[in-house]
Amino acid sequence: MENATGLLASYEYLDSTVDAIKALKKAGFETVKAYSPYPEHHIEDALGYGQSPVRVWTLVSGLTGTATGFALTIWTSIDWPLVVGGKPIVSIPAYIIIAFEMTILFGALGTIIGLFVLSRLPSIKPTVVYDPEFSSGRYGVYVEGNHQSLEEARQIMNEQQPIELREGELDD
Amino acid sequence: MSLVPEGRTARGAVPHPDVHTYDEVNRDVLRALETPGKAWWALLAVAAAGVVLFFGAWGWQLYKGIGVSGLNSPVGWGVYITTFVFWVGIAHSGTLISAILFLFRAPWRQSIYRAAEAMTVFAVMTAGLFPLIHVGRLWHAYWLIPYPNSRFLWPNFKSPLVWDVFAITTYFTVSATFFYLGAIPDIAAARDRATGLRKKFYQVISLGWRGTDSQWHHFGKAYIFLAALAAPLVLSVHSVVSWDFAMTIVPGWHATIFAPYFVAGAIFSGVAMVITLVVPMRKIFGLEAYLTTKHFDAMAKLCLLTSLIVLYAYLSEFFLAWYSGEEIERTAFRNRLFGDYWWAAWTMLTCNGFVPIMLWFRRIRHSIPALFVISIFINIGMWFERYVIVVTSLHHEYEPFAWGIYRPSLTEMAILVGSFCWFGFWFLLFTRLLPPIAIAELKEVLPAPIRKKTGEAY
Amino acid sequence: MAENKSMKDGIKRRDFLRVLGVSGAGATLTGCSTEKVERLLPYVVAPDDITPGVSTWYTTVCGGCSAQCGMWVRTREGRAIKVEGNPNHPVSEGGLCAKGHATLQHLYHPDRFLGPMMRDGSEFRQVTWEEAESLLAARLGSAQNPMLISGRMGPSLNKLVDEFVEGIGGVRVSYDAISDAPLAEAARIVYGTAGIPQYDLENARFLLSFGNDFIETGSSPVAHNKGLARMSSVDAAGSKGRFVYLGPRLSLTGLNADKWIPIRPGTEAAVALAMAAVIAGDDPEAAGPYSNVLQAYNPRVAAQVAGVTEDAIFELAEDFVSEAPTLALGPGVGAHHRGATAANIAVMILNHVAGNVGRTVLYDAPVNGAVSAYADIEATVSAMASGESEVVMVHGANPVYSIPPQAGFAEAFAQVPFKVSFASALDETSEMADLILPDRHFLEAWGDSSPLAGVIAVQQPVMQPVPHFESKQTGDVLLSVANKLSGEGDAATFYDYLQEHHRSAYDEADGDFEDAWQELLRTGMADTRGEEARVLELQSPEIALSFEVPTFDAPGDLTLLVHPSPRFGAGEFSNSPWLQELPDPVSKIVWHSWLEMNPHTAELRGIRDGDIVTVTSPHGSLEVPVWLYPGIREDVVALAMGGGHTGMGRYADDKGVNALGLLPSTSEQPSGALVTTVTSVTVIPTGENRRLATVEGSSDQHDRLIAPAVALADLGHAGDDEHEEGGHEELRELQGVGGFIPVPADEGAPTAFPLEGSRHGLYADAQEGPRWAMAIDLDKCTGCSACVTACQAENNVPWVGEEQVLMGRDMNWVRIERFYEQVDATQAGDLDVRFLPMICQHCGNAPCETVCPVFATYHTPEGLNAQVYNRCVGTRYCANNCPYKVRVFNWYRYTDEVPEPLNWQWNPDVTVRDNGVMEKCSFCVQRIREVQNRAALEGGREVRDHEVVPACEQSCPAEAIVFGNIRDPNARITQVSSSERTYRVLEDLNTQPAVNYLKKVTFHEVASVGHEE
Amino acid sequence: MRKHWLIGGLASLLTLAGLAFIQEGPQEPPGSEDMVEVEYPSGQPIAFPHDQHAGSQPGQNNMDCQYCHYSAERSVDAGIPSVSSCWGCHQAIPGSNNPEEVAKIQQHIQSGDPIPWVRIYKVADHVHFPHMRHLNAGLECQQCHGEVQELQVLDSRDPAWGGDNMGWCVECHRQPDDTGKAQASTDCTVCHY
Repeated sequence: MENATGLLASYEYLDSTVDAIKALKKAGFETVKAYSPYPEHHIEDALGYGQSPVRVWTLVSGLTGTATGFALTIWTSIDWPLVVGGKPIVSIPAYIIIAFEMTILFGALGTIIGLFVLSRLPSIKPTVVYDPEFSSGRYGVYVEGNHQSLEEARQIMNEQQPIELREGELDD
Repeated sequence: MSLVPEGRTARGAVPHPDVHTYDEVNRDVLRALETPGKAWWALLAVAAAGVVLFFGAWGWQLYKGIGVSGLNSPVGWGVYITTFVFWVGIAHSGTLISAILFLFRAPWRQSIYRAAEAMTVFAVMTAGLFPLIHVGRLWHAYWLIPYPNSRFLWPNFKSPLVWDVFAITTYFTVSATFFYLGAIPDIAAARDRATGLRKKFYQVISLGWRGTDSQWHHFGKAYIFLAALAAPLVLSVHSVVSWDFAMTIVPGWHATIFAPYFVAGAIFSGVAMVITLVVPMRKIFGLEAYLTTKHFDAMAKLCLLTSLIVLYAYLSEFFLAWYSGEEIERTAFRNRLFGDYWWAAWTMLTCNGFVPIMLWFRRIRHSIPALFVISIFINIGMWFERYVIVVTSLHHEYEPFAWGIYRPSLTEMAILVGSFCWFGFWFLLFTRLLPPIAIAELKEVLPAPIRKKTGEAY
Repeated sequence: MAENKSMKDGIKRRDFLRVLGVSGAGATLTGCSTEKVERLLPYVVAPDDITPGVSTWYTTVCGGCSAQCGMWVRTREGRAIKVEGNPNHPVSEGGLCAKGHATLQHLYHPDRFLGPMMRDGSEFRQVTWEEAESLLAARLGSAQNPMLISGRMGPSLNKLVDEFVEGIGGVRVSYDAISDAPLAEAARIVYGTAGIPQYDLENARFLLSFGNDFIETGSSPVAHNKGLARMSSVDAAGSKGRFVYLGPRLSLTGLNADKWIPIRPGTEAAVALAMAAVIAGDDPEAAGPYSNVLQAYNPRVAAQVAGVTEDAIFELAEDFVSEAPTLALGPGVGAHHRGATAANIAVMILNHVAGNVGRTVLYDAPVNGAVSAYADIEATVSAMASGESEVVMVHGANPVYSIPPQAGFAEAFAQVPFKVSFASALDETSEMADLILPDRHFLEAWGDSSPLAGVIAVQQPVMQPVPHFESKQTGDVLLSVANKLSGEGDAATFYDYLQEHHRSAYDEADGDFEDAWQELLRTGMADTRGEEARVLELQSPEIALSFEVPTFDAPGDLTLLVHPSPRFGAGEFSNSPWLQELPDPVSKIVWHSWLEMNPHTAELRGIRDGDIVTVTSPHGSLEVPVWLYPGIREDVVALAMGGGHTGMGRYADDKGVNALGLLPSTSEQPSGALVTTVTSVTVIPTGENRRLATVEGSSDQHDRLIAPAVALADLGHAGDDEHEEGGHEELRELQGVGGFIPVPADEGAPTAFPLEGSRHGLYADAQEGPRWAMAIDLDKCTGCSACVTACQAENNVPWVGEEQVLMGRDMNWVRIERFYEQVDATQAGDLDVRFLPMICQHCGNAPCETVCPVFATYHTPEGLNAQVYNRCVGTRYCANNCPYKVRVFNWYRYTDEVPEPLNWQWNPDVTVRDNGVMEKCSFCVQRIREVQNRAALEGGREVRDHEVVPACEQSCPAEAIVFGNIRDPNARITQVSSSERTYRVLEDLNTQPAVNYLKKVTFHEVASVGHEE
Repeated sequence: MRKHWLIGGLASLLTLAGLAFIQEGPQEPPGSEDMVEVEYPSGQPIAFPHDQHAGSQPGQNNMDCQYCHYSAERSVDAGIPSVSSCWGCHQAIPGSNNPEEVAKIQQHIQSGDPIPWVRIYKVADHVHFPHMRHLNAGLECQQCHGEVQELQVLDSRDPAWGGDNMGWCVECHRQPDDTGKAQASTDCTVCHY
């Protein structure tokens, strides 16, 4: 346990968790990680998150879809022009529907890809710095630092009376 | 700064007052995934048998030819297309509840939407089979998909059927993704409780979700964007399906009202189907605390609203047929009410227009057995609505000398029944493998555990 | 058309391709051949008049019925695949009826005998021709008074048979199931001439039919159909011949009348004589020796007898003089009652006093129709029963089926020790035979015909005998048997005999016989009729005549009409699936029999459509479903012949009932014809009901612009539409797309919306190409349905059977719609029934095209609405969106049901459709391509007008259909389409069809189609 | 850091879009079941050397294709020579290389049975291919059938032959003529009816 670089505390209460995070941040800890059973924006605030870049993915892929939709319909119509029902070879109104569906499809897939890329999913391999209770009722706070700074962190965390406090190392 | 987050409702408004702590949510919901009861196995057996019947009948049709159906000229579309539209309709409420209600922050959504989304996905899986079942040459059906080929041939993007292909595939992809994404944190929860093989399984499909701040952060955003994409998609898909009819010149099909009319009908039937499914689920897995009369009341109101819209659509169709003065149109709608298929039309009107009127009464909205029965009526009514639209419009068209009669064959009936089993089969598997209620989202609306009794109020 | 081949000793040179790999004949959509390797079998010795893949045409004579129309036969690689009317033939002038087309199926019929058969106990054993002939010779050598019962045959064979029968010292009985004997007898009595008079319908302005169904049965249906159409269509001067039908039931012929006088059965004589009396007035000599007869008749009496008003008869009589030239036809084969001859005489007197003889009734070239007397058969029955005739040979007749069972023919025939049949296919008579010597089908055999005195046509084999069947031409059989009997050397072939027969009749002064013979074979006929029209004198009858209303066998409150079927004749055509599935022109029912009953009568008895009733006459009883028909008197019911076969083959047996079972075996006096309108019946519901296998949805137009009409009085008053249905603006081609739109009468007309499509894609290149279009004149169309079968033969359209039709899955590309506008069986009055041949309209704005997801149907630059079978996925969306409902779907792989060798008839130029694809009228695109290919080879010349002729137009006896390139201002189609009567079905839908219909013209005012109330 | 992910993601999206345009290989037409699948030359009843007859090498006879395939110029079918036309020459010519094969012709002439040649070139049954139009347009037989005159044994797998692939026909029909329009119609009903 000499060269441990991480501390993981699990709390029962939301406010304890939030306070612990704030304190750690104030103490100047760079990498503070929080676990929660549901999206808790107090914690996000405490960690100071900005806008998520997922939105860019959605936008760009959506527009790609629109373009693809129109390109596909218009080009194929011209490639072998056949007249049906006396309608124009290129009937934009009909093609709008295709373009719309393509927009949604590409947009959705882009968003998912974006999400996976950004939040490092999937990462199946298990890690010690996790507590099954996090998915049930408890909150977790993980902090990294060198030997003596961790002592400081240990104090700060203990102030909020964690249910459990253990050392560990995040593998990624 | 105020620490009372938006989206966090005051205790009173929470639709499930008897649920208190996060742990009990996990306990209660995940209990459903443990050893199944006899009821579940019995249902699964029935469903499995039905699936066999389904593919048996389809195989028979492939072997003999589409002629084993009762279809003919002039009625080229019958039970198959009717059932297709029916299932597409069912598919709608799921994404509606999860996406649109999510965007509107409806409080009663959390406990239902997982089941509703599952229903959506499986309903689309069912619906998607019917266009394949009804084509004359299944082995060439892939020609509807645009792919570069040695013949230099492409599909006709002016044909509503091709729009359908795009709409349905998009809808399936998006709603399936949406469904799975929302389930990931809960799968993780299941993983953390499960043991042995099940643990392995959940480990894989939870993609190693840990509920870290960054994961929740991106997850939240992605979820909102997906919802924002899914919402218009829901509305578009059934509009496209309705255009299969509205874009033709068939009297009784060619109507501008069709898109909104179909969408409303879809939500109507979808919500009814949710009720039909959730009532027994609630019983079997003892989720009474999570699915309370408040939820059913809300769904009942949604039914009532949509039923009124649908009824309005019916009436305006008849009115416009009369008001247009177009004799052919009039004949078509007169024939609808009093022609050979009068019984179908009146079943439709009774089940979709008149029965739901009972939902005006709070007592009925709060009686779960009553709702269950009504929801079944609505399902029947909505199937007949599509039957009326498809068959009655076709059998008396422009050319009187070519008028004809259509009688569904046994094969068609087998496939219709089988489709319900096919759907049920998947739904039953779902209730056993995935948390049937959204654990994480439920926790969002529960009060967070607070230590300090003084200081800032949470 | 490809060149007409002629041949000397044709048979050797008509070798054919054993296997059709080369032409890919019977090509199937997804060539599902079981063998891995496909073989190509070339000729051993190539015939120099056959090019693989190129049609060869031969002239011959239709052996279908006594009309003996001229035929052109199209052969490919030595197989006959299509028969068409010979335009040069004086009888048919290019037309052909549905029965004529169906003769092809008898050629390839799987129920033909595989070879000579000998009875072996209850079974038949196939023997060699040598054995069979020796056996026959042996039996004839020893037999006491042998007998030969024969149907109609050509002059040469007729002569040979006479010589043969004489040679063996036997008797010959000729028998026609349907015979014009009363007419012939009447002609003999009144004018002393032999044969049936020729009618010039075309030039009559007022036509009267006393229950004569001349366009469906009788001496020459095709010719009469053509005559009627020409007579009743509006001419340049805007006048139109009028047609009044007197009879208890509206046959197909009746449905084409302008007025119906529903007289009681058997009262034709009274009415005709009363009219004659009115016309003759007080001129005592007007009716010569028959004047005294006229004294006894006046409209009042006649009106009472016939059950019509006196005025109706007066009016008729006056019109019959004022609207000269006129023509009246006596009761035909469908209305033979006990006074048939007298009735025909009465009508002849009527024609005579009206001065029609020599104008519209011609005796110069009498028709050699079927005139045998049923009485003769009655005699033979006793002869056979008594066992005095030891050998009976039957040729070209099926008496066991087509004689009322009452006659006991079958029983008597069974008594005969040795029964010989020359039938080429199984039937009820050959079933009983001891020896079967299968004759050839007329398309495989030599023969000749003389439809009219002075007209000779040669029937030449158009192909080698179908190899499945070891058939031998009866002429050759008789010659070689005769030879065996006389023990002389080799027998001559019948071909030599035939040629000799004509050589002897030929006058060498007209040039070399060989050349004449070649010419005869090439053109198909030689016409040596004189020009002068003789006016004959009435002769006083040598026998006492009674013009009283004939008696009907009682009891029974409904008179039964048994009439030949327009599809099956007397049943000789029943084994053809084409005809079985051809909707009856009147009832639109297929495959089974029905009893026609007036709706009022039915209502009184609580009978509904499809109720199965027991029909009982004093002579028999049978069960049959009822079809309610407003076109029949309330005191009459009708049954068609041709149903209820028991031994004719797979497509005929157990289909419907044999109406003859209700008839007595009675012959009319003095002609000796079989009487068919002779008994009353009781009709009792069995309580059961069945769905009728009909293709009719509704016979009411529901005020839609489908088959409108215009009153003659309103013609030429373009502009004022008050008495007229729909508008009739001048036609203008819809730019580019092949549709046709009226020049706008007001704003918002289709021209206000030019089609985008016309400026795009292939159209851009094809603006100068042809635009195929069709015009159908509903004023000419008689609903005879010949086009339906012609189309089926040309386009490999399968038949589906009764079960499928009941499910609404009939496949015919042409649907002859029949709408009742005005049909009143209770009193004389205007009759208005509309026939409309509905085919793919090849719309410029085709609703079907847009919805097809894979471009399987689209619009070609030539204006066709194409259906690409191999691209079709089978969503049936197009059919749903077709307002004309002309698209039919292959619900099963129907063509798998077609047995060998019936599939030899398949047209190699048309793809055979697979299970699960849509199909429809293609405007015979294969014929368009054939002509275009030929034009390209001939130096890339233009395709000429009338060079492309679709099967329906070619076949139409009424000349109602015109096809061509509407781009060509001089084309017939352009001329016809510019008529003021032109309209497009349901044109309000702006589908802009390429098929233009010309409104029917009526004499009475017609209500206009109300689209708004 | 994030940018890097972003770029990666976009790349993957584009590949997704690109996927739709991967060329699909020529695929079997309907009816290809009855394409010949026999090893050569034993597949043919008579080992007929096309090169010997039509080849222009010394010792070969340089015959015109249409001497035997006689109807190609006036019919949709090219025509298969009748046994008698083979015999016409081979009565006199015993065949230097393998007379036993030539002798078979005589047997067929005597027995009167046609020679059951194995079909090599076949278009699907729902395609109407008029030989005369193509010859008339100045095409050489070789353009579709390959250098038959150089082959002893014909094989439908010959690279020149693509009759089982609609694209092969269309490619040629689509070629612009001197006016810039397609040199032959690409209207479906030109071949399919």
